Amino acid sequence: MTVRLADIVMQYPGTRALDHVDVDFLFSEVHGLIGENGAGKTTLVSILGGSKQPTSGTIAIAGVETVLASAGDALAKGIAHVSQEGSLVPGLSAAQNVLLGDEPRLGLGIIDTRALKRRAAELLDRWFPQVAIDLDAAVDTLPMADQKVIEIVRALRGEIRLLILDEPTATLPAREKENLWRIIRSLPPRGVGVVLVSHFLSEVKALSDRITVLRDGRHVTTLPSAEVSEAQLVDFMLQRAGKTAVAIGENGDGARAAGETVMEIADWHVGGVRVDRFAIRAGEIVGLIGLTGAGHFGFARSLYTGEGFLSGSTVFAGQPLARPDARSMKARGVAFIPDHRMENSLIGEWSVRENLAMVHPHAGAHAGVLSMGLEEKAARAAMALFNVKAHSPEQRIQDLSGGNKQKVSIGKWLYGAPERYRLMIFVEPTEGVDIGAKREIHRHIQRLAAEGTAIIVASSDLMEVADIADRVVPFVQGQAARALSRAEFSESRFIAAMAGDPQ
Amino acid sequence: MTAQARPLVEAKEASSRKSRDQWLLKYSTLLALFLLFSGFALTVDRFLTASNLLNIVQQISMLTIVGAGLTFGFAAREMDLSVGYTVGLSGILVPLMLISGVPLPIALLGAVAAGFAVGAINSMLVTLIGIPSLIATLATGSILYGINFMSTGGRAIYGGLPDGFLFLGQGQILGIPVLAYAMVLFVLVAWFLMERTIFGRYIYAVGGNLKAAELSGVNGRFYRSAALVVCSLFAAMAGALLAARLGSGQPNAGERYLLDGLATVFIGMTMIRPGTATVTGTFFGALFIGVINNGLNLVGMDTYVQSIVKGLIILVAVAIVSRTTKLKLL
Amino acid sequence: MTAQARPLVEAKEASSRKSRDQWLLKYSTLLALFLLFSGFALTVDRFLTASNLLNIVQQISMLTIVGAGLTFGFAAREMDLSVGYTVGLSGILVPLMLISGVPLPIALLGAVAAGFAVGAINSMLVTLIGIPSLIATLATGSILYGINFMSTGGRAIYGGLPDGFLFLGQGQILGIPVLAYAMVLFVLVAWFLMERTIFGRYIYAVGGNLKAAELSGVNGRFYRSAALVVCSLFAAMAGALLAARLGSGQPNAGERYLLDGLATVFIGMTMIRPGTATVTGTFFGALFIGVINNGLNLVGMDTYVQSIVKGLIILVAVAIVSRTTKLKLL
Amino acid sequence: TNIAWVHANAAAQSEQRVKAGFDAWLKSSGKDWNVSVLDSGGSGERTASNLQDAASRGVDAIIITMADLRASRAALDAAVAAKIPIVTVDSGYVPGVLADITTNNWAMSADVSPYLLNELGGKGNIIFLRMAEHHGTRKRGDVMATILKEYPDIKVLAEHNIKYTAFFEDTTSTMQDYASRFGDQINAVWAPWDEPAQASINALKAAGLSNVKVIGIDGHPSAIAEVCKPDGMMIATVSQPFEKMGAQAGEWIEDIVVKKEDPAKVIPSKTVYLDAPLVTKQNCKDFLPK
Ligand SMILES: Nc1ncnc2c1ncn2[C@@H]1O[C@H](COP(=O)(O)OP(=O)(O)OP(=O)(O)O)[C@@H](O)[C@H]1O
Ligand SMILES: Nc1ncnc2c1ncn2[C@@H]1O[C@H](COP(=O)(O)OP(=O)(O)OP(=O)(O)O)[C@@H](O)[C@H]1O
Ligand SMILES: [Mg+2]
Ligand SMILES: [Mg+2]
Repeated sequence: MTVRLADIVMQYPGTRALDHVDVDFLFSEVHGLIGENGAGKTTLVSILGGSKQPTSGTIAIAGVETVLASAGDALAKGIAHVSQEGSLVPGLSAAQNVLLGDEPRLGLGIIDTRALKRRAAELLDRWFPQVAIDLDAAVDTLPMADQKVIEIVRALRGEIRLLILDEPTATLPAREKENLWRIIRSLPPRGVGVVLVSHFLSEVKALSDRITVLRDGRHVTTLPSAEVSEAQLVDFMLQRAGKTAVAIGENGDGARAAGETVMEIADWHVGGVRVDRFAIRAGEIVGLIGLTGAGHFGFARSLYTGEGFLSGSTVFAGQPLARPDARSMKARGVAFIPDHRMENSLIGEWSVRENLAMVHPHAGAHAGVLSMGLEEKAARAAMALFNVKAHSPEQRIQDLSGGNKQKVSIGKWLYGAPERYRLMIFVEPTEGVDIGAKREIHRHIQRLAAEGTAIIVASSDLMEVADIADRVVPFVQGQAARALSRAEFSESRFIAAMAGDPQ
Repeated sequence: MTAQARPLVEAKEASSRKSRDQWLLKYSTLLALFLLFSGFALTVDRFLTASNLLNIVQQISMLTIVGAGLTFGFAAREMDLSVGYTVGLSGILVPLMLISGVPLPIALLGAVAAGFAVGAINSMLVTLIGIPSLIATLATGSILYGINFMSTGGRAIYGGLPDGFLFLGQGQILGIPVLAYAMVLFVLVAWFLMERTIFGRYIYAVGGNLKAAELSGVNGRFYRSAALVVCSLFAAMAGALLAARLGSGQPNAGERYLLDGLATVFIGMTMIRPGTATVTGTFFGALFIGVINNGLNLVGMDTYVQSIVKGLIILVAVAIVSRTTKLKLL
Repeated sequence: MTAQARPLVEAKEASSRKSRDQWLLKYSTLLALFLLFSGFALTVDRFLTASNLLNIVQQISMLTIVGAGLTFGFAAREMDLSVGYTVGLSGILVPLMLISGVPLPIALLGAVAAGFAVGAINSMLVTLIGIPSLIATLATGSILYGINFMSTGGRAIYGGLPDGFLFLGQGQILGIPVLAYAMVLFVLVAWFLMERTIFGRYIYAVGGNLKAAELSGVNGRFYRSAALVVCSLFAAMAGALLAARLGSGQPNAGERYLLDGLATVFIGMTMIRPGTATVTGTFFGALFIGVINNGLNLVGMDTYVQSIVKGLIILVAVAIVSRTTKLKLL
Repeated sequence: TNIAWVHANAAAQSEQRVKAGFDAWLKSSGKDWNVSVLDSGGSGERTASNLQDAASRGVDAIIITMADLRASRAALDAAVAAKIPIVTVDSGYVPGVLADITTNNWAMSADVSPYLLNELGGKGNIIFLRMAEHHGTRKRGDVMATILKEYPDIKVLAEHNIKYTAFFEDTTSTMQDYASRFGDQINAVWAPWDEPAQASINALKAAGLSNVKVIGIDGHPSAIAEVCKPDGMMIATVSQPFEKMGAQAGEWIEDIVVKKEDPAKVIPSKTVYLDAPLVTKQNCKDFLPK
């Protein structure tokens, strides 16, 4: 059985997101969908999931042409969609979210609260037996990884024949990733096909039976994953767009001489995190890694915002300071690029230009008066620097693809930036970013370090950290463990360190 | 390692402290209400008499019903600015029908129909045409205002109202005002719908995250519409009761119900599940306002000073929750 | 390949059609205003006379100023429900000061100070204590209402107002009402602040995504406060002008400015940048309401029918945008 | 002695004058009664609640001004049941209250309306402002409408129902629009009370129309002053003895509550009409404050 999308066109004002795409998905396979940021992956799966209607083209399930009028309609026809942005109802509990739209009832529309909890627990246990989640907690208070799990369990609760996962692992740490991989593999034998959108090519290659490559809204190829190498996939994604694959990041060990100490902290206690000593020097790239809840993200954030700060001593650029806060740290030359860009960094309704100008608006102003001309020039420069794919600086952020949003989220710190930052803190800098852009971002980070900026990268992508960091600090249950130096870098070493294995 | 143990212990202590704080926070507005009530009971002579307490209940009953309706709107994240005029509409429609000889039950059905019609129009404008509810209901409010005043020539309607109707607004059963029963009935129905049925769950869901609800197969359009219809229906019922209480149809009698109804819901949103509109919260919100009004009246405080004191009491009551929780109202 | 060539041509056509639609959409409310204006001009006798057009301008000037202030609030995603009473406050404060012999410039400074004080209190409640602006300003509104009526004993203040003051509200310079100059001045200042300065950009930023703005080093508390202060300041200035226009201080004269001011901003949010409050949009929103009121008055339409027609016109105008764009108002 | 004073809408100048008359009477007769003021802000429902609360509190007497008491029947009954004497002012007599002290709205309009039409020589164009929401202004308008039928040469250019909540601004704006629309066709303005009359005069003057005859009703001091101005556009008003109403209410409460006299002997009739003379340019000096 298949779902066939034929001759799909999706036209947005100024952008053709899909251009006569033909592809079919089997209910007995994992089907990988890859492509650069903005290639049209999310658009394609949104059409498949019923939440968007194509400008033209047809959809046929098991050979019967059909219309997927809404997400609910698609769901009724056996297609469930776990979207890239995440879609849970805050305020409702995890259990209530799992069974939203399919509550057990006592009759007369009355909800059977007890049965609801029981069924939610059963579902969770059936699909994620290793995961323990407090199903009574308000879902918005759960960690990101748990929220993703809840979303997937929700998608799997009914008579589903095709499950769409749009970058499900972009924000997941290693252990949850593996859990998810196991589930994805187990689905086709149980009669559920999977469409997997991801920028992790190795993941896609390992999991998928067939892989479809999109480029600039066009269908490039669909072929069995056993028949291609990762390198070939990269070629398919980038080729003909005139882009050549960048060589895997060589960060040239020791090429950068680490300078004087930029920030030094001691006896820090923020929220549930304790760090006895941490120091970073100019030109150094320090990676922070850890399992969910280990505190590496919270620690990175607190260095800039002071959020949750309880006690500790801080010396920045030789001067002691009481407690960091965003404004004073920015004034001292610190940049902070947070994770969850739509929540923490961007304004969806604003144009690319306005978002870019948010940190240093003076760069687009003449004697304090904003000039649209100047702003546009500066914005174009920043867009060129990061190769942002948008039809103009005036395109609204919410209409950009995920990866391009991320580029703007980083780019806004470089728009009109000072000579150089003393310290830049990145959290998940390449969340949802395609492989080409990922390398570009890594190159930028390395260039900034080479110019003498101290850089902290907190990431759940271990390969990323291994590629660019000079030193990695693993976090274990709210504590910073012994740092690993480049010589000790290896995935297994990282995983052991994150698990608290003292070596 | 000891270093490992420490944070865990702390976490436990912190969490028991947290949960007490949490509790205080959830109920701080209720606590303020309780203190206020006790204060009046101790210092004001006839405050704590059965007849006065029944007065309070009677005085807040229509407001509570309107507020309960608005709660559905807020839960679905739709605002109905036309409720005041819907109260007015049925408040003149029912007397007009009764005077022209329509039997009471049918006149009350007329109010239901009017409420339903207004709600249906509002929700069509909002969910089919896509006009934001704030604008749509502002406009339908203006239209209803015109209709109310035009159909009465701006005059109040008096006389010729059957006793059965007046009994609804002024009578007592077993020493308790009929209005009190009506209020309890509406509050219970609203509470049950919101907290125990799929209908209510989906109304909260479309308000919490419309896209997520729709992805789960919830018919967003239907539940947003339903919330707006309930708003209007409850307002229409309150209007009929108001006319019975006043023994007359007054075209402008409903106007205060918009701002007061909102205040009720807002105050309610500071308790139970802070940031969320709940029927229980709204009920206590109305009680809060009713107790302030009545208590200050009994003290014999000048109306203008009352208005000032009322504002201050609300601020103090809400401030406690607000110090610690982020309330998002819309 | 021919198959390749076709779509490109199509794409161009589609996109030019789209951009026309886009344009239509952005300006559909303005177009409705234009049609309305032309309709009145063609069919109503004295509509298109200089004196009548100046009347319109004069009638909307206070509303526009209040709306321009509210625009700052909406941009920062803070709602000020107390503006009506702030209009009332300075509308009685200034006459009271003038009557007791205070010179005009100082009395006007008094209005500025009053506006600033109200704004400062509102923003303290909102940004320091954390009370949502909807509740905080509902409560301060109640307090201001009490103050306004208490300080006048509920009476209107008449007589004894200096000519210089009355000139502000009733006089003309070069045949154009002073109020028109005042309105243009306030609108220009507001527009410049919002569209051309970092101050305005940051007010929009804290409204668009407070967390993102604060992580970008923007002082969220300051800009949210500033927006609320501007709301109150503009309302206070409008109140002083209103008193000058009415030649008297009326404690309840400001009340209509809340709902009408909101309507102005809402209508404005359907144009220019749909979904966003802009000063230009608000100005046209006020003009829209002013033209409807004036035109229907000239036609000689009954007040109540006017209210109905007004509601319908607003619905039709807004419906066009709403069919195609998602407007989020708050 | 505890008195509860329930205002229908304390923002009205007339209610303020009644209260002032009462206060003056208290002062001149050296009483130290405790008076608490409850304003209903124009809402019939708040009037009912205020009455209920006053009865709950157990005051010695209640005075109600300018309320529409038919909408407070039940609350009123509660007060009557609690044996609290009630005197109303210009609220329409309802059974249970001792008396309603008032002026005759039909008669006042019957005085001033023909005066205006006759001053026009029975010929000309007028603007007819009405307000149906308040019983007094409604009655005055109804009388005027009836009288107009007898004046075939008077043309009503426009009739407007004033928006109660913002009456001053509403009248100002409306009159501006009429000034544009009719220009110097306007010969007269009939206003249901003095304040809209004043607002009309302001707007007409600003539009350069100074040759319009305007009347109001109530006889507030500023209106009397306007009538007395030699070139004032206001040609007449009716002087309502509001202060006297307040004083009268005080006297009766004194007799019945304090001196415990029999109400039936004290109070002459259920509705007590006080005189309300017509004020014109000829006699206005008599009404100016001395
Ligand atoms: N609502 C919209 N209006 C205009 N353009 C849009 C809209 N939504 C998407 N686009 C454009 O369509 C193109 C495809 O977007 P899509 O989100 O499908 O990309 P993607 O392959 O999922 O990218 P990513 O890997 O970054 O998530 C992009 O150029 C994007 O800017
Ligand atoms: N600023 C802070 N204030 C309070 N608690 C904090 C703070 N930072 C971290 N924590 C605590 O430390 C723990 C780890 O936080 P962190 O944000 O690093 O988790 P995470 O691994 O990023 O999880 P997620 O996947 O949900 O983002 C959390 O349990 C949190 O309670
Ligand atoms: Mg995508
Ligand atoms: Mg995280």
